[in-house]
Amino acid sequence: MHEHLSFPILSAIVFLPIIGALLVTLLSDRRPEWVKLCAILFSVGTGALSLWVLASFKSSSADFQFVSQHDWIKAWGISWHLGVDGISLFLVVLTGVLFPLVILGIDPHHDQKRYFAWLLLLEAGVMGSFLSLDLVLFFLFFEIVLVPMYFLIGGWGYDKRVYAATKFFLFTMFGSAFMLVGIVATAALARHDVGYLTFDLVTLAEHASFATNTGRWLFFSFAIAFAVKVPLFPFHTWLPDAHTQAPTGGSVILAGVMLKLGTYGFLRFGLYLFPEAAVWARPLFLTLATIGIVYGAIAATMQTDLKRLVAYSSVAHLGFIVLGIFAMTSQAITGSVAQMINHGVSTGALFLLVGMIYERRHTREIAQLRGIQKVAPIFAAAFTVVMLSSIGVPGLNGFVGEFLVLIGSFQTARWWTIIATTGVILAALYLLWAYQRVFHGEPDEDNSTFAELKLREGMVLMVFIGIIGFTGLYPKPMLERIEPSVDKLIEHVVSHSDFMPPAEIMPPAEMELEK
Amino acid sequence: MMQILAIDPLLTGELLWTPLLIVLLKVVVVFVVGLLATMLMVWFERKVIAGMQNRIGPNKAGPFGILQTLADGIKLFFKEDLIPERSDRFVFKLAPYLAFVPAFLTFAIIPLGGDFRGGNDGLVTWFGHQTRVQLADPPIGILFALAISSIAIYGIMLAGWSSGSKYPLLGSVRASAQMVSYEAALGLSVAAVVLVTGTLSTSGIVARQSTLGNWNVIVTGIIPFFIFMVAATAELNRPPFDLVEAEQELVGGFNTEYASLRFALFYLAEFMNTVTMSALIVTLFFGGPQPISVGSTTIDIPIIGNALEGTVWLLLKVLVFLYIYVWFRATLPRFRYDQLMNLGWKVLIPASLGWFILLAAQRVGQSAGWDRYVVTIATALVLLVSYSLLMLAQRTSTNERKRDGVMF
Amino acid sequence: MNLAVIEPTTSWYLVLAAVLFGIGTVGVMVRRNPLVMFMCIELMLNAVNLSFVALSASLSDINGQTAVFFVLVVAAAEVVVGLGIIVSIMRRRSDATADDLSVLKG
Amino acid sequence: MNALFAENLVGPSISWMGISPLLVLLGGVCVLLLLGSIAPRWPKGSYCVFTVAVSLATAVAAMLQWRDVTKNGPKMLIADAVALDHFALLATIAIAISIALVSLITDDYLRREDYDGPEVYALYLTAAIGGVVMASSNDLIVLFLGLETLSLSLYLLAASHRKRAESQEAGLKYFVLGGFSSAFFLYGIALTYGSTGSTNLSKIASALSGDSPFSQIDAMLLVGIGLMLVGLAFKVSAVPFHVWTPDVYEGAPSPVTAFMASAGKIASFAALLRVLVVAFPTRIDDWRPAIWVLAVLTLLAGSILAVVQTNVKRMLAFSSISHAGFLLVGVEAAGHVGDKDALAAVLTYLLLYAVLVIGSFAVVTVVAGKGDSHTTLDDFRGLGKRRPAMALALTVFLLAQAGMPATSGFIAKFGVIKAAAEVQSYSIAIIAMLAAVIAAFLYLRIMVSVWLADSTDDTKLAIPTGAGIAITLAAIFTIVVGVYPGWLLDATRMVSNLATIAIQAVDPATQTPAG
Amino acid sequence: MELFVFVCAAAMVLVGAIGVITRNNPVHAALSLVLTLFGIAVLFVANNAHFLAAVQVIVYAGAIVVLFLFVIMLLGVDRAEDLSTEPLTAQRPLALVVGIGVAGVIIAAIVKSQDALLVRGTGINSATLEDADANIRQLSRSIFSDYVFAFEVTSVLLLIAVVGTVVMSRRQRGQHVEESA
Repeated sequence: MHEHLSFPILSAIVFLPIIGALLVTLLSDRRPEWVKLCAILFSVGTGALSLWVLASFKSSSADFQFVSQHDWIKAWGISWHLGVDGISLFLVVLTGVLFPLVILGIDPHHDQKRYFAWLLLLEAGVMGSFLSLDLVLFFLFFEIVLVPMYFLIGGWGYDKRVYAATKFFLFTMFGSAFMLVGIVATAALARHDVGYLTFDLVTLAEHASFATNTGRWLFFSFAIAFAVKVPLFPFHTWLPDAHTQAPTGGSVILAGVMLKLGTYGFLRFGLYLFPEAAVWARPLFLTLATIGIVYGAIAATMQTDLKRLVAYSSVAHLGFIVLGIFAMTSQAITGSVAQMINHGVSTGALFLLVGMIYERRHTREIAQLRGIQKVAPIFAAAFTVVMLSSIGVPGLNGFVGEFLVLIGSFQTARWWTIIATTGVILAALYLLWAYQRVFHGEPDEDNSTFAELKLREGMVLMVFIGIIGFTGLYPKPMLERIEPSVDKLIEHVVSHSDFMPPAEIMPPAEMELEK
Repeated sequence: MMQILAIDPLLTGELLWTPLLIVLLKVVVVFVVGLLATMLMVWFERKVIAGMQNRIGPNKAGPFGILQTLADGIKLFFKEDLIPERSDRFVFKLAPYLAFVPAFLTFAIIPLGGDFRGGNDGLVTWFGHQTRVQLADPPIGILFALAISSIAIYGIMLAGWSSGSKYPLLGSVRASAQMVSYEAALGLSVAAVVLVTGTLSTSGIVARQSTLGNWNVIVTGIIPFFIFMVAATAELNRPPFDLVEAEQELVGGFNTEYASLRFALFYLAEFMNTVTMSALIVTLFFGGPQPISVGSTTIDIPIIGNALEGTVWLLLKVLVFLYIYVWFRATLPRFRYDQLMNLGWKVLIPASLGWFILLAAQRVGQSAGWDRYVVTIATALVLLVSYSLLMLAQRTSTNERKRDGVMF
Repeated sequence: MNLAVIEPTTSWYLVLAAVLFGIGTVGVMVRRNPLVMFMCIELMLNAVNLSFVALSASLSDINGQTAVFFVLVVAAAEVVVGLGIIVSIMRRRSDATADDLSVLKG
Repeated sequence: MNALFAENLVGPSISWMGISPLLVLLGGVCVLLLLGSIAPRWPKGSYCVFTVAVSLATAVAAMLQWRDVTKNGPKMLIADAVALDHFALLATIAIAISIALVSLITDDYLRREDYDGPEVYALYLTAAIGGVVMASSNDLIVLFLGLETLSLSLYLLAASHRKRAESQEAGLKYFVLGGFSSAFFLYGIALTYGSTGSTNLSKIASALSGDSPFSQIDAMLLVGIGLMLVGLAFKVSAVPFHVWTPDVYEGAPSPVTAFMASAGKIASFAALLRVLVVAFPTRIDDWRPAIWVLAVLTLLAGSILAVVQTNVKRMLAFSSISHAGFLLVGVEAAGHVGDKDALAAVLTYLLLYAVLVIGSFAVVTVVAGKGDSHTTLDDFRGLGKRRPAMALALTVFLLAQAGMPATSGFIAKFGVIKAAAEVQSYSIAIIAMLAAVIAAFLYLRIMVSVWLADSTDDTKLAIPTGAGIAITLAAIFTIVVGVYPGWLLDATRMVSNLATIAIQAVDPATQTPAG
Repeated sequence: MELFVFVCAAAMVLVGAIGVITRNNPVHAALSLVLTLFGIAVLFVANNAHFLAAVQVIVYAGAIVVLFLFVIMLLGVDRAEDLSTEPLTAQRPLALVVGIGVAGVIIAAIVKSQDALLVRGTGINSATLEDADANIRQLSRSIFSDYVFAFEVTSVLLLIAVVGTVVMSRRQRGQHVEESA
């Protein structure tokens, strides 16, 4: 039915960056401009492809589109199965947009060639993870992103980079250890129901049914991996380190898309494959999410390092997303998906800005920064917009997701939601306070030479701010593409478990009134 | 345990007194014969060498000096027993026995007589009991001999080591290296005999050499006999292979530090071994107690009964070899050590192995019905190629050594 | 007179072999001289040989004896190789024991 | 004419084609030694070329047999002493590949260490003979002889660097402990023989199956199995029988270490599987727990001890212990009704690991320099700058050993985990994956040294041709199999259920009636 | 009679074995080993394995232990090993525990299954008056039929031994034997 089927656009999205990475590696070190050009071309190309997907996406359909399915490892029932639906669509687009921006906006200080190669490889991995509809394929990409990220942090990060990179790598690997066993066990157990060994997500989800206990164990094996990746509360300790030590580009990508691998995984695999177990585990995850929100917010308040602050804010924001996911109402999950995108954009932009501050001042200590607003007003303005988006001020994109999550969750997870709401307030507190300390006041000697936003930086930021503004003001196109898939997912959950969604789903407008 | 004894027809039935006495008698006889033979051998050797060197030799004690050995023995017996201070006392005392005992043990499996004529298997009837004129006839007789000869090394080795002195040590190391080296060739030539006779039992081997044409020396094509002879000489540390005792280099060899009775034991063992080895050669290659017979005619010694006649034949044959050994000693110059080793490793072992393969090929060809000449020629070709390869490799390594300027 | 009636059964031999094996095991662990350790391994192999022969007799099956034959060959080859290594080590240092082999710790 | 030949001995028919790989190897040894002694000065590198040719010929012979077996089914040769089946042939091919690669490294190594002569290559080939015999034996005595053939060669190889005290001591240590373990193994054979009346694996199996009266002497049999396990556990260096591994791996010449870790492991594991799966399928409940415990100990101890090492060779030694643990997981799974997938998985793992470890040690060999002395972590510092391509290859090997997807290591681990999951040994699968995470830290440490630390020595390392070829081939193989493993898996899937074949192969006529 | 033989041989075996592990001097240990080997050979004979008994003596006593002695003498390592000081304090008790444990487990298993040892197989022909070589013939048949492959493999084993000695003892070109303390 898709005329695009003739062109495997999703495969192209995955392979293009890989080819780019190889090409970059092969290019000579002596011509850095060629290297950069190549990297830009390939990332922009990938971005363009993702936008093309966005453009030709059938918004009313809840099914997977642009599906590309081939046998890969036939002996084990593993296939090259890519597809995109409302849940993954915007993540793919986000990835496609973010990478060229990072490549354009931030220059590495050394070893440009390797930096770009890793970055492109990372893009391929992230894209692959979002697109995979085969468990093993997903695992493959999910794991493979570690390597470029490890080298990015370890090679181009700050002073404690090796420690941070190693911690990041091991934590994530620890999670995926369980997931791999879970994946294999799922397929092995489902073999009976399906009739043959397959790792195909859709087949498994539709045909397999697990005994209650088995399903719960399996769910947990997946959940650990995703919880580490998100990161949920007790597994979050790698995140501040990784963020702080990562180079700016790495942080942007890490916050922008990589953390979403966890939340996306919960939706795509946790809920879809093991609805019963997911429903059963709701209280736990809601609690963890809430703890994450509050804890992240409080921890952020106490940070003295600007980047660490933003990192902790990520913990809090992702708590919202998880909250939404496990609330399991249409709005909440839609909100979560939207929030994934919004968080990616706004936090990405925040890290970009913090990176710029570091570039100029070679410090991220809040205490050492002061009065930048005076010296660099445009910069401060940009920072304000992004920050407000991150806080979730209505009219900006952050609001849409967070609000939907809260509304949706309130119906099924009332008390958690109430506690979580304090996180919103705290977010305002720590961000505004930080803003005040950094940008207000009289610049001292060091800060008085703070350079204003450069043109190239401005252009990059413009894209972010554009998205922030557009989504904040006009979220409908986004939501209407997300919603069908989410509804279908919830339907699936409901039909496979004893979970009852709130009887009547009220349109957002009415709910607003109620509030 | 029972089975091995049951081979001896004496012990097949219930255990009675008569057979037991017969066995005891045999033990005593073998021991005495052994000792006696040794004493005579010592005298014999001295006498013969003296004759060859135009001397008179021992002539004081007894008629023709025949009691000279006894006199020497008594003298040694009464000498002071010395134990060097730096020696390992226990081993020092043990070593002579380790040398002496094996020399006697081999005698146990040599058929000393018996009636092998006309297809008889050597059984004789004593006191109403069938038995062999042989102390024991285990089914693995010849292996027993090999085993004992391999053990004989210990005495020499430990004697040299335990003396706590350099020269004996060097002597004993030389001796044992020599014995180990030549044992391979010895074993391979025995294997040739076993191949053609198809049994390991010594009486069986003797029984299959009924006529002169059937003597293993001929059946195996003489080469194994020569190899055995040479290897046995080396094994005995007798001239021209008596490097152990090379006086010029090693004072007196492994037994330098020994005196009195202990020395006598070594001395005794050495001559005992010569006698045993000769008897073994006779058993393996020359029909043992079988009389000489060509076709259907047998040289019969009149008067003596058939059973005893075997013993006489054996003694006569052994005497021939004893004489040969003495002859060697009187005429051949001593080898150099590297010549000795070269001879052992590069000539005797390849030759005996090649000959063994040739015999085996013949054997297989015979049972498979192949043309005998073709088999021979083909095997010979293979052996030739192998040998030339060996030579080539040797030449190469010699060149290499020369170039590198090292000895090995 | 009574003693003459007692016939050692297979398990006697097997137990003897087990004890011998145990002694060998202790020896390998206790002794420090590689040569002696090596002798202890020979003890262990002999215990195995004894077991094989006894079992062969009790099963009335010749293959056990054949196995011993192969063990003997292996033992011989092992000794050659082992002594080769020991000799080439001790040529450097004449009084090495297992403890002196400490270039590699652990 | 006389008694010995009166009754003609009718020997078993010998299928020369069936053992053609062995014959090729044996012929290779003979020719090598012969020509080596006749013409001692061969042109540079020709020993190596010859050995590679022999090993490739072996592989080809094995492949021809493979085709034959595929067509005509597996069979037992030479009085049921040798099994000709896919299992044996696959192991043969893997061993042949190992020798070929190792020979490539050895060439330059020997020249660097001023050592010439064909002995080392001859020992490789004899070791290979031992390995092939082990993998294809269907008789405990044959297996033992194969084991000794392999071990003796390895002792000598380990001690072959005569100017290096470590090498000689490694040889001695290996020898003493190896002899010790052989004695255990042999005693196990003796007791097994005593309780089943045969040393033939198939006959043991049939003696133990069904209504045989041998169940009464279970105690002896169990001790026999236990002792054999101890012996084999030494050989595969399973904890707590691993004590020799680090020292020997460190002390032995690097190419030899590669050989031990590849061909040695292949053979030992093949033998372990043969013994357990063919001979004792009826005693699974007895030996599976033992393997389980061994596997867990090996995994954990191997990984944890590896972390504290500072010498790369030692690290790789411990990592090989940890890999042995993984393989034991597969063995444990294979215990379950002789699962043929598990057998295939273990063999595949062995093959892939062999290539990986040879690649790694090839790099180590090059880095170690003359005297084989520069093998500490510090010596690897800055390798990424000095030799980026080789460093990249090393990274690929290390990542693959860590089980990173898109490398062969992932395929290997996945297969084993899948096998474990299919027989529901989840706990051990999870432990294995966690051990892999711990071990990953080790690989990361090496990678940190290679890429992220500054070099102390900026001289360009020379990469010799042979090692270069070996590293390149291994790296390509690692990636290709990681990305496109289908062909390999299809091939290995033909490895059939050993136990059933073995029992079928026993001619009922030759079976002595039980009791 | 058999009992007598067994007891004597067992005593030889055990005394020898204990000698091996307790005698300080390697030469004495080797001699103790010889004692054990002879004991084993006697027990072989008691179990109808004459051929093996002979081979045992030839190979073990005649070759292996002689080689040991050779090495000991050639290298001059006959210095008595001081067993009174133990570098690793725990090692000796540990070794004892392990050794006794191993032996104990095996003995327990043997005792437990001693009554069940079954007669199986073709029987062992023992030497008789008519056919003294029965045992040997049977053995050879076993080697050259059932175990012919194993027999062939031993050739490789011996080849390795030869190559091994060459590798270990050949002087390398330009090698200077380092003198070390």
